[in-house]
Amino acid sequence: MTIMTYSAAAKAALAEEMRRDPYVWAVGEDLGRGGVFGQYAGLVEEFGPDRISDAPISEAAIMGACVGAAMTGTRPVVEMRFSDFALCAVDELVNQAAKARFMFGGQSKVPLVVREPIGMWRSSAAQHSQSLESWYAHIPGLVVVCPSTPADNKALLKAAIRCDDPVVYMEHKNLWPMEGEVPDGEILLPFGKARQVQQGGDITMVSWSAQVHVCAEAAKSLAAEGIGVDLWDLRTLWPWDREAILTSAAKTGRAVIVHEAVQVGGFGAEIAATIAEHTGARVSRLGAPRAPIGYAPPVENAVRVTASQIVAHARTALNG
Amino acid sequence: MTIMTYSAAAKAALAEEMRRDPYVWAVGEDLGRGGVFGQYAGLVEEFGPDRISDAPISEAAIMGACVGAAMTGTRPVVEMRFSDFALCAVDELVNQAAKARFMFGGQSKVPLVVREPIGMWRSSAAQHSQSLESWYAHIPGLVVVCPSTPADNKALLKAAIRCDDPVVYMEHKNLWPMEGEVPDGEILLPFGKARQVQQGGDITMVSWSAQVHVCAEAAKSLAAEGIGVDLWDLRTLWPWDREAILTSAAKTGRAVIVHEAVQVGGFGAEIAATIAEHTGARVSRLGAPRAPIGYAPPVENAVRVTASQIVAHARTALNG
Amino acid sequence: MSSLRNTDIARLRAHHRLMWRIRKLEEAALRGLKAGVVLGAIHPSIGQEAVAAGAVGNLRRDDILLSTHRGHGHTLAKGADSEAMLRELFGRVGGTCGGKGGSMHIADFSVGMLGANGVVGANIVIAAGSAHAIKLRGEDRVVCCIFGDGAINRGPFLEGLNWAAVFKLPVLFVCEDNGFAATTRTSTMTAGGGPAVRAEAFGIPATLVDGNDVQAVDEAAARLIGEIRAGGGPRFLHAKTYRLTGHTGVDPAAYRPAAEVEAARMLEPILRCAEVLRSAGLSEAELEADRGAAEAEMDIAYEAAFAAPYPGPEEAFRDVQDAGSPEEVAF
Amino acid sequence: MSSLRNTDIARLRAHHRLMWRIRKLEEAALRGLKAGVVLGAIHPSIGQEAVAAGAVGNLRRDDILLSTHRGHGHTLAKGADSEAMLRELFGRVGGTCGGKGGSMHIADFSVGMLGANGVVGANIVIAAGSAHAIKLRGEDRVVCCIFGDGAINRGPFLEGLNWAAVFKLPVLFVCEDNGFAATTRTSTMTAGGGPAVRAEAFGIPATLVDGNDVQAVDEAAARLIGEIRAGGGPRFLHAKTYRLTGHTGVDPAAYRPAAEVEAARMLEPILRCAEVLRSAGLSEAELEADRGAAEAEMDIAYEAAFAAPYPGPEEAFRDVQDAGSPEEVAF
Ligand SMILES: Cc1ncc(C[n+]2csc(CCOP(=O)(O)OP(=O)(O)O)c2C)c(N)n1
Ligand SMILES: Cc1ncc(C[n+]2csc(CCOP(=O)(O)OP(=O)(O)O)c2C)c(N)n1
Ligand SMILES: [Mg+2]
Ligand SMILES: [Mg+2]
Repeated sequence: MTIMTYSAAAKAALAEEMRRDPYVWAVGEDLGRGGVFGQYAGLVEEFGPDRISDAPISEAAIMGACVGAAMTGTRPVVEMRFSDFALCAVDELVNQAAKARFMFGGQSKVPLVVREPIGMWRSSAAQHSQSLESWYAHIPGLVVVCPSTPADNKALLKAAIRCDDPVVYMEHKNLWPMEGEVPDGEILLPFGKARQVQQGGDITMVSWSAQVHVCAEAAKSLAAEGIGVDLWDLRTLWPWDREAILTSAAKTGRAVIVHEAVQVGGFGAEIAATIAEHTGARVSRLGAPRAPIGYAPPVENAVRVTASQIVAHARTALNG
Repeated sequence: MTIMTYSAAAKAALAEEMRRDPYVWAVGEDLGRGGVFGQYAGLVEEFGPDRISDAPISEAAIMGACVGAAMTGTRPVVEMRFSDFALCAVDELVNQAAKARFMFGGQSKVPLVVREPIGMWRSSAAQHSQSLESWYAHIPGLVVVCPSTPADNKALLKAAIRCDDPVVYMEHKNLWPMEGEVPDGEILLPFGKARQVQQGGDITMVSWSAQVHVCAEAAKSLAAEGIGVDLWDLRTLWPWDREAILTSAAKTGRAVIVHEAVQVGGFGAEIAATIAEHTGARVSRLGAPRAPIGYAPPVENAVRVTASQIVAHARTALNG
Repeated sequence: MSSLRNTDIARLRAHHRLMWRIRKLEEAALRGLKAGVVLGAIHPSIGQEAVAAGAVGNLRRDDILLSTHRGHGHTLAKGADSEAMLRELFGRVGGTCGGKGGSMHIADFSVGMLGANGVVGANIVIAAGSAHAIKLRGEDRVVCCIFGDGAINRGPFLEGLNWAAVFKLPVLFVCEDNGFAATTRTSTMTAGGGPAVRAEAFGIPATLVDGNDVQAVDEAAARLIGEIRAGGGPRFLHAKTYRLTGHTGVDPAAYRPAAEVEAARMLEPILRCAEVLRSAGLSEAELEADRGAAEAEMDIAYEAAFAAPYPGPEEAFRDVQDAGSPEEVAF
Repeated sequence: MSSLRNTDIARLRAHHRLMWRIRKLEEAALRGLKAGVVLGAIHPSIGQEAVAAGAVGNLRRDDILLSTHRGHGHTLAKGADSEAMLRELFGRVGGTCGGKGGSMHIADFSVGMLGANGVVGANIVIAAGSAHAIKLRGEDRVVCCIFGDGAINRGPFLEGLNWAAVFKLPVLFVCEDNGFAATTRTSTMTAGGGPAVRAEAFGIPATLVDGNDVQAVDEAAARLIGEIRAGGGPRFLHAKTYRLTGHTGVDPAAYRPAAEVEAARMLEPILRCAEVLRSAGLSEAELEADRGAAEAEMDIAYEAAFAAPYPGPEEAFRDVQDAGSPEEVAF
C-alpha cells in the first residue's frame, strides 16, 4: 500500500503501462510540461517527447490521428484536457473510433483511451464543467469509465490501456489532489464490476465519480438516523454492474441514483429504468437541474447535488 | 385540408415563415439544388441564393456561423443533411448555441433551427442512420423536436422557426414520402404537448418520430386481441409532455416506451424513470440493441423495433 | 510518346488493365444498383480511374491507404479482390467487411486498405495518425490518403495536414479534384487558390497533375512517395479530373450542361491511356483484351457475389466491442 | 515620430490612456485573484494591450467584436464599463453577464461585444456568421474577430475564414500572436508560414504588423476596416506581440527563459507609446496622469465590485431557454 493522490495514481498507471508496452503513448496539448493538471508531470523525462507528445490545439486531429494510430499497431492515450473540448472531436470518437471495428466487419480494433476530465471545478463556468458521461454510454462500441478513488484510478486506467476497445476515461477534476491508499504491485480492475462502498439494508444508493464521496458523507448521516445505505460506486458506466445493483435494489426495495450530471437524460435514468423494469423496487434520481453551470458560487452551487439533499431525498424515499 | 408529403409540409412551413419574416433564411450543402432529400426544391427560385444558401462542406462553420447570425438579428435554419454529420459541429451547438444565452446573462438569445434528419434508411449503414435525440434532450438550452406526420412537420417547423431557443429539429428520413392531411391556414403547435394517437385503457405506449407508426400498427393487432393501447406521440422530447404521459400511465398501470434509438441511454430511459418515480405503473422499454447499424438487411433488421416485437412485448408486460 | 521504353509500356499497360477493371467493377455495381442488388448509395468514380491507378499503384502492399465514399477504384487498386468487393456492395457473406459496411465503408485491412469513409474529410486525420504510428514504430511504410475537392473546406483538412507536417509523417495526401461536391460546383464554395495552395500554406510541398493522365499521376506519385519514404515528410498531390456520372448511382447530374460532360468524356483517362499505348504499338486486339478480361472478371464476380448468402442477424451483435459486448448485454 | 500631427497626438494619447486602463484593469483582476475575489481562471493580456487599443479602437459602437479567453482588453476597448467587468470577474450582480459567465465568457452586447469564448477558435465561425447576418440585413457594420496564434491550428480557423471569403463578409480577423499557446511555443506545433500565409491561402488579404506598436496596429486596422466597410470583403491582420505574464493568473511561466521575458519587457507597448508621446512633446506629468487616472478608475471599480452582492441561486434557472425552461421543469 502506498498513499497517493488520484493524479499520481493515474500517472503511475500510465508510466507502468508505457514501460511494459513500447507502443503505448500519450498525446495532448502541453503534455511536455506536465499537462494542464500536472497529471503527466515528469513523464516526458522518462519517455521522451515522441511518447509523451505535445499536440497543436487540434482536438479533432488529436482524436482522429489516434484512431488511425490505434488501427496501425499502437495504443494511444488521448488527453482532451477538459471533457468539454472533446466536443470538438465527436465525429472522430463517435462516427469513427466507436464504429470502425463493426463497420469494417471486425478487421480492426481501435485500442484507444480518451481521457476527458469532467465535472464542476469551482467557477469554471458553462464550458469547462460538464459531465456528459451518459452520451458515451449511449454509443455502441465505447466503454465508459468514471473512477472515484486513487486506487481505482490506477487499476482502471491500466485496464483501459490494455483494453482493445475505445475507452472514454473520465477523471473528475475535483479529485486530482485526493489522497488514498493504492495497492502495490500490478492490479487491474475488470470493467463492469461495481464497488460496494458500504453495506446497508434500507436503501440502495448508486453513484460514480466524485459524487460517490458526497453519497458516502450522506450515508454517514443517514446511519446516524438508523438508516442503512447500501452504497455502490459503479466505477464503469459501460459495461455497468447490473447484477450487483439489481440484487441490491431487490433486497432493499428502494433505490436512489445520484449523479453530478444533468438529471434529464443522465445515466441515472438508465439505471432507474432498468431497476424498475427488473425489480419491484421503488426508484428515484438526484441529478443536476437542466441548466448550464454558472460562474458565481451561488449560481454554481444551485446545480450541485449536496450531501444534505441526498439525506433529505433518502428520507423521503423511505417514507414515501 | 390538403394532402401533402412530410417533405412538402416542411417545405411549405419554411416558405411561409420566410415570406412572413425577411430575416428567416436557410443554409446548408446543396440547398440551391433542393437539398439532399429534395426538401428545399424550388425554394431558391422564390427566395434567391442569399436566403436559400449553399454552403461549403463545413458543418462546424454552418452551425457556428448560424450561432453568430442568430445573435445578430436573423433566424437561421441550419441544414445538417444527416444527423450523423452534425457530430462534426457539436461544439458549436452544445458549447456555443445552447449556452450563450445563459452564460452571457440573458444578453442574447440564439433563435436557430437545426434540421438533422435521423433514423435508419435502408442500408445506409453505421454513419448515416443514427438517432441521437437523447443526447440533445440532455443538454440545457436546447429544444428537441421529432415530428411524425406531415401535419406535425408543418406546424412544428413553423413553431421551431419562431422559437427564440436553439431547436434541434429531427425529421425521419423514412418519412419524407409519407402522405397525410395537413390543415390549411396558419397552424403552429406548442412544444411539450403530446398527441394521443389512440385511446385505450390497458397499456400506455409512448413513442415519437417514425416509430409512432410502427406502434400504431402494433396497437391495431393488440386491439384485435382485446388489448386497448393508450398510444402517445411525444412530438417534442424537450420539453416533453409529462402530464399527459404520467396521467395515462397512472390510469393504465403499465407503460411501455418504444423508440428506434439505442435503448441504453435512450430517451426512453428518462420517460421510464420518470413514470416509475411518479406513478405506481410498471414500466418497460423497447429500443435498439447497443450495436452500430449494419449494411446488410438482416443485420440492419436485427436492430429494428418491429410491430410484432411491440405486440409480444405488450402482451408480456400485461401478463408479467 | 512513341518513344516509350518497354518497361514504361508494360507499366502503362498494367494501368490500362487496372483502369478497365475499376471501370467494369463500377459498371457492374451500377447494374447491381438498378437491379436492386446493390443496397444503399454508391458513388461511382467513372472517369477518375487514373488517380486510383496512378497513385495507389505506387504503394507497396504493406503501405496504407485511406479513401472516401468514392473509394471503389482506390480499393481495387490497392489489391482488394473484386468479388469480395461486390459481395460487400451486395451486403453478402464474404464481403470485405462481411457485408456490414457496404460501399461507403469498404475496407480491406489485409492489403492495407483502412477504409472508405462516410464522413467527408474524416479520413485525413485518421491517415495522419496511421502515419504517426508508422513513425513511432520505426517502419518505412507510407500512408496514402485520398479525398475530394469538397473535403478541403472541412476543419480536419487543416488539422490533419498541419499534424502531418509538424510531426514530419510519411503520408501522401491526394486531392482527387473532380470539380464537384455532390451537386455543388466546388469552386463556388472554396475561397483562395485551392488545394495545393492551402497545402503549401501548411508547409507541405504540393504538386499539381492532370488527374486524367495516368502516366502523369504515376510519375508524380512515384516521385512523391519516394521522397516520403526517404524521410522527407508529407507530400501533397492535387489531381484534376472529372466525374462522368452523377454524384451517386441515382443522380442524373442535371446541374451541369451536357456539353460540359461531353467535352470531359473526350478527355477521360482510359481513352487517353489507350491512345498512348496505341501509338507505342499496341494492337486494338490487345487493348480490347484488357477491356474484355476486366468485363469477364466482373461478370463472374457479380454472379458469385449475387449467389452468396446474406449474413445472419447474429452479425448485428458481433465485432462491436470486447468489454460490454452486445453479445452479452445488448440492452 | 516627432513630426506627428496634432490629431495623431490626440489619438495616440487616447491609446495611451486606454492601454493604461487595460493594464490597470488586469492588475486589479490579478490582485483580486490573489485575494480570492476573482473566481475561476483569468488570462491576463498584460503586454498585449496595443492590439486591443489599436484594432478595437477603430470599431464603431455598433460594430461587433468577438474575443477569446484572453479578452479583458478587447472588451474594455470596445466600450464596456470597467466596474461591470470587474463585477463579472468577481461573479457579482451587475457584472456584464450578471456574474454567470466570468472572465472566459465576458460579453457586453450593449456595446457590440458578443463574447469571449472558453473554446479556442470557436469565435471564428461565430464571427463569420455575425458578419453573414450583417450582410443579409444590408447593414454597413463590421465584425472584428480576435483570436490567438494557437487557434490557427483548429478546424474552425479554416472553415470560418473560407466561409467569410466565399460569402465576401464584412469581417476583420485579427490574430493576436503572443508566441505561445498555454505552455507550448506555438511555432513548435504550427507548420508552414503562419497565420498570414494561411489567410492568404484562403483568399483573404493579410497584413503583418508589430502588435506592440499601437500606431502601427491602429493604422493597419483603420485601413483594413475601411476596406471592409467599403464592401471589400474580409481582411486579416497578424499582430505579433508577447504575453508578459503567465498563461493564466497562476502560471509562473517557467517554460521560458527569464532573459526572453526581460527582453520582451523592453518592447512592451505602453512604454513604446509613451516614448513616442514624449518625443512629440508630452510631459512626464501628462503621461503619469494617464497612468494615475487608470489606476484610480480601477481602484474605485474594484471596491464597488467587491461591495456588490452575489447573484442569488434563482439565477441558475434564469435565461436558459423559453420552451421547457428550468424555471418550469428543472428535472
Ligand atoms: C461531413 C460530411 N458532410 C456532408 C456529407 C455528404 N456528402 C457526401 S459526398 C459529398 C460531396 C463530397 O465532395 P468531394 O469531397 O469533392 O468528393 P467527391 O464526391 O466529389 O468525390 C457530400 C457533401 C458527408 N458525407 N460528410
Ligand atoms: C478547443 C480548446 N482546446 C484547448 C483549450 C485550452 N486552452 C485554453 S487557452 C489555450 C491556449 C490558446 O493559445 P492561443 O490561441 O495562442 O491564445 P493565447 O492564450 O496565447 O492568447 C488552450 C490550449 C481550449 N480552451 N479550447
Ligand atoms: Mg469532388
Ligand atoms: Mg498565443
